[in-house]
Amino acid sequence: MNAWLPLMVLASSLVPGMIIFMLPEKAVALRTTLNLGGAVLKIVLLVLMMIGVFHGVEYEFRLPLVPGLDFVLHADALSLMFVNLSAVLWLATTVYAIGYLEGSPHRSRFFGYFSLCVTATVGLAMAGNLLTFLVFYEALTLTTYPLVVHRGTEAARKAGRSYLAHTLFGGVLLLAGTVWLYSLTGTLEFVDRGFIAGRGIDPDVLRMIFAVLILGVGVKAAILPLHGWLPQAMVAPAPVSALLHAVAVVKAGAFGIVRIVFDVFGVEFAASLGVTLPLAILAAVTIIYASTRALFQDDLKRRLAFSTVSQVSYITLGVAIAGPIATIGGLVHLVHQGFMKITLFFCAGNFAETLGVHKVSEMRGIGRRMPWTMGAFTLAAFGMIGAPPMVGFISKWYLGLGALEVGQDWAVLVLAGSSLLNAAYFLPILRTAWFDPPPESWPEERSFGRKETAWALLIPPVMTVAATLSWGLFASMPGTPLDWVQFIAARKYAP
Amino acid sequence: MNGLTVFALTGVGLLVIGLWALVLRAHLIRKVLALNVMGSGVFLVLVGAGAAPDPVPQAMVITGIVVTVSATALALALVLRIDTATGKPTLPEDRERDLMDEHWQ
Amino acid sequence: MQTERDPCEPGVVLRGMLAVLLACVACGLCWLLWSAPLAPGLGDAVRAASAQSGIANPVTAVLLDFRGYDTLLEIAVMTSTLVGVWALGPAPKLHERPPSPVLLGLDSALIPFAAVICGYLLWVGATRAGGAFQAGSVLAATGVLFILSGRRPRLGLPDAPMRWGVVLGLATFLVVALAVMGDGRQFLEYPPGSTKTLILVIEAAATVSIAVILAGLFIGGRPDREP
Amino acid sequence: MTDWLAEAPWMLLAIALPLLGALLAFLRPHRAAMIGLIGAFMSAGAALAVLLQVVFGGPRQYEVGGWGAPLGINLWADGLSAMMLAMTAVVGTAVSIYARVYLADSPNKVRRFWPLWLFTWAALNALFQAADVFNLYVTLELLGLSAVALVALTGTGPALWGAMRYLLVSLLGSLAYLVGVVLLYHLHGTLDLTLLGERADGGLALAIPLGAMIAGLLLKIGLFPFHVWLPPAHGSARAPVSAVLSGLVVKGAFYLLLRLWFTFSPEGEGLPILLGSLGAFAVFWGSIQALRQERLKLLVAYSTVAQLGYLFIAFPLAGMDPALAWGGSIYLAVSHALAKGAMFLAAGSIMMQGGHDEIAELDRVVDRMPLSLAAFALAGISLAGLPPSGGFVGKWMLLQSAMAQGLWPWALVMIVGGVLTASYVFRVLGFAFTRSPHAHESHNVPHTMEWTALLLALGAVLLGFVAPWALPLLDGVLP
Repeated sequence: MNAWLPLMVLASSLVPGMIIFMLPEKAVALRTTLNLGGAVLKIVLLVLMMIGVFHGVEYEFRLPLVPGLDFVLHADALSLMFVNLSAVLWLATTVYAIGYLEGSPHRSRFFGYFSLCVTATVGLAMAGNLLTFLVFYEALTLTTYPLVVHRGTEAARKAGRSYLAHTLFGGVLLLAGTVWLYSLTGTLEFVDRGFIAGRGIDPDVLRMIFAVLILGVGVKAAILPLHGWLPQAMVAPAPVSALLHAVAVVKAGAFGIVRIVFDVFGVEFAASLGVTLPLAILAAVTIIYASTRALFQDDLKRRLAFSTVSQVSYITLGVAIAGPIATIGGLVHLVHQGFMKITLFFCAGNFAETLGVHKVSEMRGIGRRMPWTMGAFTLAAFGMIGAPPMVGFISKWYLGLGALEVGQDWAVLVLAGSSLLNAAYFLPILRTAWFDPPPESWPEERSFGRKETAWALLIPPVMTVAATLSWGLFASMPGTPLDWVQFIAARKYAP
Repeated sequence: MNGLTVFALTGVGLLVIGLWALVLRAHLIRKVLALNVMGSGVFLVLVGAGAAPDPVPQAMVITGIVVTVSATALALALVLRIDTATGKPTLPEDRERDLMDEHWQ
Repeated sequence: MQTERDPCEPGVVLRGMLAVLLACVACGLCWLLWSAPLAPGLGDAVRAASAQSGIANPVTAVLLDFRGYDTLLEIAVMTSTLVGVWALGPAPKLHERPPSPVLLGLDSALIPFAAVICGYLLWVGATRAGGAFQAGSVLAATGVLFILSGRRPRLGLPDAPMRWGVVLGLATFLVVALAVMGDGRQFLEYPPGSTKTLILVIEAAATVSIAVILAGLFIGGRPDREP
Repeated sequence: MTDWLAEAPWMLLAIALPLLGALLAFLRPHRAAMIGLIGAFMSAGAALAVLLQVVFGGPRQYEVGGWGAPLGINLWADGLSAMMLAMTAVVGTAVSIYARVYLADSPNKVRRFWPLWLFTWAALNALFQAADVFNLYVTLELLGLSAVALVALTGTGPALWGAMRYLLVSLLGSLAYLVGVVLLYHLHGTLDLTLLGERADGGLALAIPLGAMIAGLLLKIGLFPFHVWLPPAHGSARAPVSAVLSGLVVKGAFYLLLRLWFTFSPEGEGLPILLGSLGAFAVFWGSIQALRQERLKLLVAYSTVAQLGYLFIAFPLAGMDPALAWGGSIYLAVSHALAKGAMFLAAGSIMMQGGHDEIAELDRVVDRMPLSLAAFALAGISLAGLPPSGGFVGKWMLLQSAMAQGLWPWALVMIVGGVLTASYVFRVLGFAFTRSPHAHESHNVPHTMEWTALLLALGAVLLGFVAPWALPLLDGVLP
């Protein structure tokens, strides 16, 4: 059972995905049942697993893969955090996608790949060594590609090409770094505080390996200058954008950075190699640059995409500052940013789907037409800016405190600057949406009777934003992401 | 024992001549002939290099000849088809082939 | 066949390189044959073993007994080549020209004679130079003469016999080789005492097949009424 | 009963059964497809039985005619042979099932295809078990001539040229190999591979014959720069034939090369580096050509040129941990057979559906034939060495070997090659999602064809999970 539970967590999305591929387009009820059933089952399994981990049970599945190396699925506190994030947001996105794609073609294909994509993310979260991580990292690339090109237009094909060019490049770097590391250490198992220190390997070689590995995962985390695929991938349908940006792809990259810094190198050893500071600077540059770019995007999804590039680097920054408190800030932002950004994308999808609004300049008075959606959007945007009591504030608070703790005062300036920029690109949207008069007609309006939009489109953003709101208000309660992250961070630093 | 008998020397000579023609001649029948000449050269080295008569190489040569005859027949049949299809008993250059490819599409 | 050089033939540089390469090949081979000590070969072992089995001609013994497996595969090569040639399409038409009277005369003299030669070569193979290939080739040559003499339309045998002729050699070889297994004997391990008979059976069948196949290859395609 | 099954001469039956099948299919042309399919299943069964025998009983020897080497001919099946036989059985079965449906509408081709294909299969099985250098020559010729005839089966201009070029190269390669055989016999008085390995002792007396044999085999494998014949031949043949040629036939020559290398273990640094460099050039050249192709089948054919190059990178890497480098190369060869077979079969289905194979004109193939496209994609994943797949395991082992020795150039070749492979695979996949600018008539493709390709591709992916059980087969075979 202890070996099978991680495997069943994988299977709860893999098997429905496989079945969905075979379903005819018309089997809507069965497909929906499979989708939701899988998503709920996954959460149930995860709850079981969390209870187990809480009682000190080890969940591990092992299978020899190549000579000397195993395929390992392992549930520890860090992986559970990411798995839970993926599972919950998968459920939300599935509900949303069912509403969003109603009546559009190729839904079996869409949901099939969607499930595979989540499987890859979950596997990546539970990977117990770098090889398994690599396997799922590549699998994630391959399963998201069909979602990016889903619409089958020329623009989609080009975006898919750009996406692949970036991510495959990253995958290759990750592969090279992994093999290189393995040829030096003979092991790739993730261990708290890393497995490299004390092996007497040339520090210069280690620095190079670090750079190669971080660049490899940095592509998905959209670190400058490897972020180019993300704004382009916006041609995909809204649920895909939400999934790509909030959960699967960018978070996989950020999670990879966390794993490499903490469980491969060990954060203190990495700091002693002097590789964390350059990483922190790179993250800071990305934060400022992408926020600035976001200012000038009129397309709402593109603006959100640049915002993502910026926000994901908070996680990297928190990790690279290399102090316990900053680590808490970075890791908790992994969860917080996921919920906030997925809300924003859901809302953007609602505007496009209900009113045909794609651009910021078209959003005049939209708050009166769709108050619930715009309300969720507003709360999430305030979270992104970092206004208390939203969760974004908690992330930034810990990041700032952590930076001061280890004497990296400059990072506080970066945080402040980026908050200003965030405000500069979100507040005008809010102002125009709430206070400008609505136009006489919307670009492509669909009527949903007395509701502002379909239930399936409205409930997910409201739920996700409610979650962030509650975590912000009750930050110090047990069971919040912050609580869990503090538990993780304590294990990553030598006592 | 010295293996370089007059037979073996002739065999080596034939091999070289055949290879020369195989590479340089474009006409397919010449190429097929060249391969046959090369084959004869190899067989001569096979039976002619040893001093004492040895039945094993002789049997090998018989087998080899049969195989060569079969291959030659297949090659000639192919040459005939190519000649009928294109009017030229040669292999096309690359550029020419591309054009032809379109034609055959 | 034109004698002038084709314009697309390679230039001087390539010729030079090829010449150097070929010189190296020739020198290497000659040097090796000249300098290296040659091993005695398997002649004595063959003669010793073939004396027991009753096949006086050592070449035949090697071909059909010691290395019979090679020969089996080699007949498979011939058969597959014929199938391959048939796959190319129907046989091309020969130029319709009346055969010369000399050829016709030669034919009528040679064809019966060839049959006798063929039988002789087959029989003598056990003791002296000769055997299935020689016999088959003679028979095939007769067939070729027959075709050239313009009597080809009448060669259009019905489907099945032609196919059986092609297959007979390899099939007999395979069946005999498989049939002798048992009593712990291996594939192609003739039971003691019956070596000569079995080899003769195989050779006779192979002769027919070789003749049919070679003649078929000469036609260069599948005969008229073949599906 | 079970004892009898376990001890039956499966090695020999794996050769005799396809031969008998070929004869019967030729004799009864109207039932060729049925006879051929039964023959194919029996051949596959016999080959898998050999695999089981080797797995449970270790390497086996069979003395044909009961004479034994040096007078007679031996068959020899060890882990490497068994692996190759199994590979042939799997790809062969898939190709047979596919071909039965694919060729159904051209009865003329059905009749020719089956005997030739079974002859090819028999030749492969014979080649993988032969332990006698001259016998190997005969099997090489049987293989080469049947394969050429299979190419010519298409019957149009490009296929005829492809077949002709292939035939010339194949014959030249066989002759070069034969020169080596002749010299080895004169020098050592035997043709048995094991005895030759014991008697040969290096120096020029080994280098010249071995050089001739290797040169001949390189021609047959189509290693850069001897690859010129390969794309036209593999690209112009019918889909099942292409799958056999790219997946299996070139592997026959590669297997023989490895066998010779392991037997004689030539000394010196120069040759391995030369072979590795040619392999590296093949990787680059083949991949770049594949990227430039406008036709799907030629793309797949050039991909073969590139992928064959990978196999040779093991030669310069085998110095430190031979088992790792050779194991990787062999595993890559097996994975390539399955993946490339699946890719050609999928390409055949796609071609049948649209009536053309212009890459830019692929018209929403993803909707029309999702199974075939999935097969193509899965096969591409294995070719590109993306995990989890057999190709990944092979490339991982080679990469590990290169990096452990600090041989960076080879590692770089493999990494860049992987990116190039992914590029050309996804170029096709990208166009499969879009509409084509021109309308094409759409034809129905039987499900059997699509499923066969998909299952074969899944096999290539599945190989990524069985390496720890498959690789121990090679213990004792590798130097």
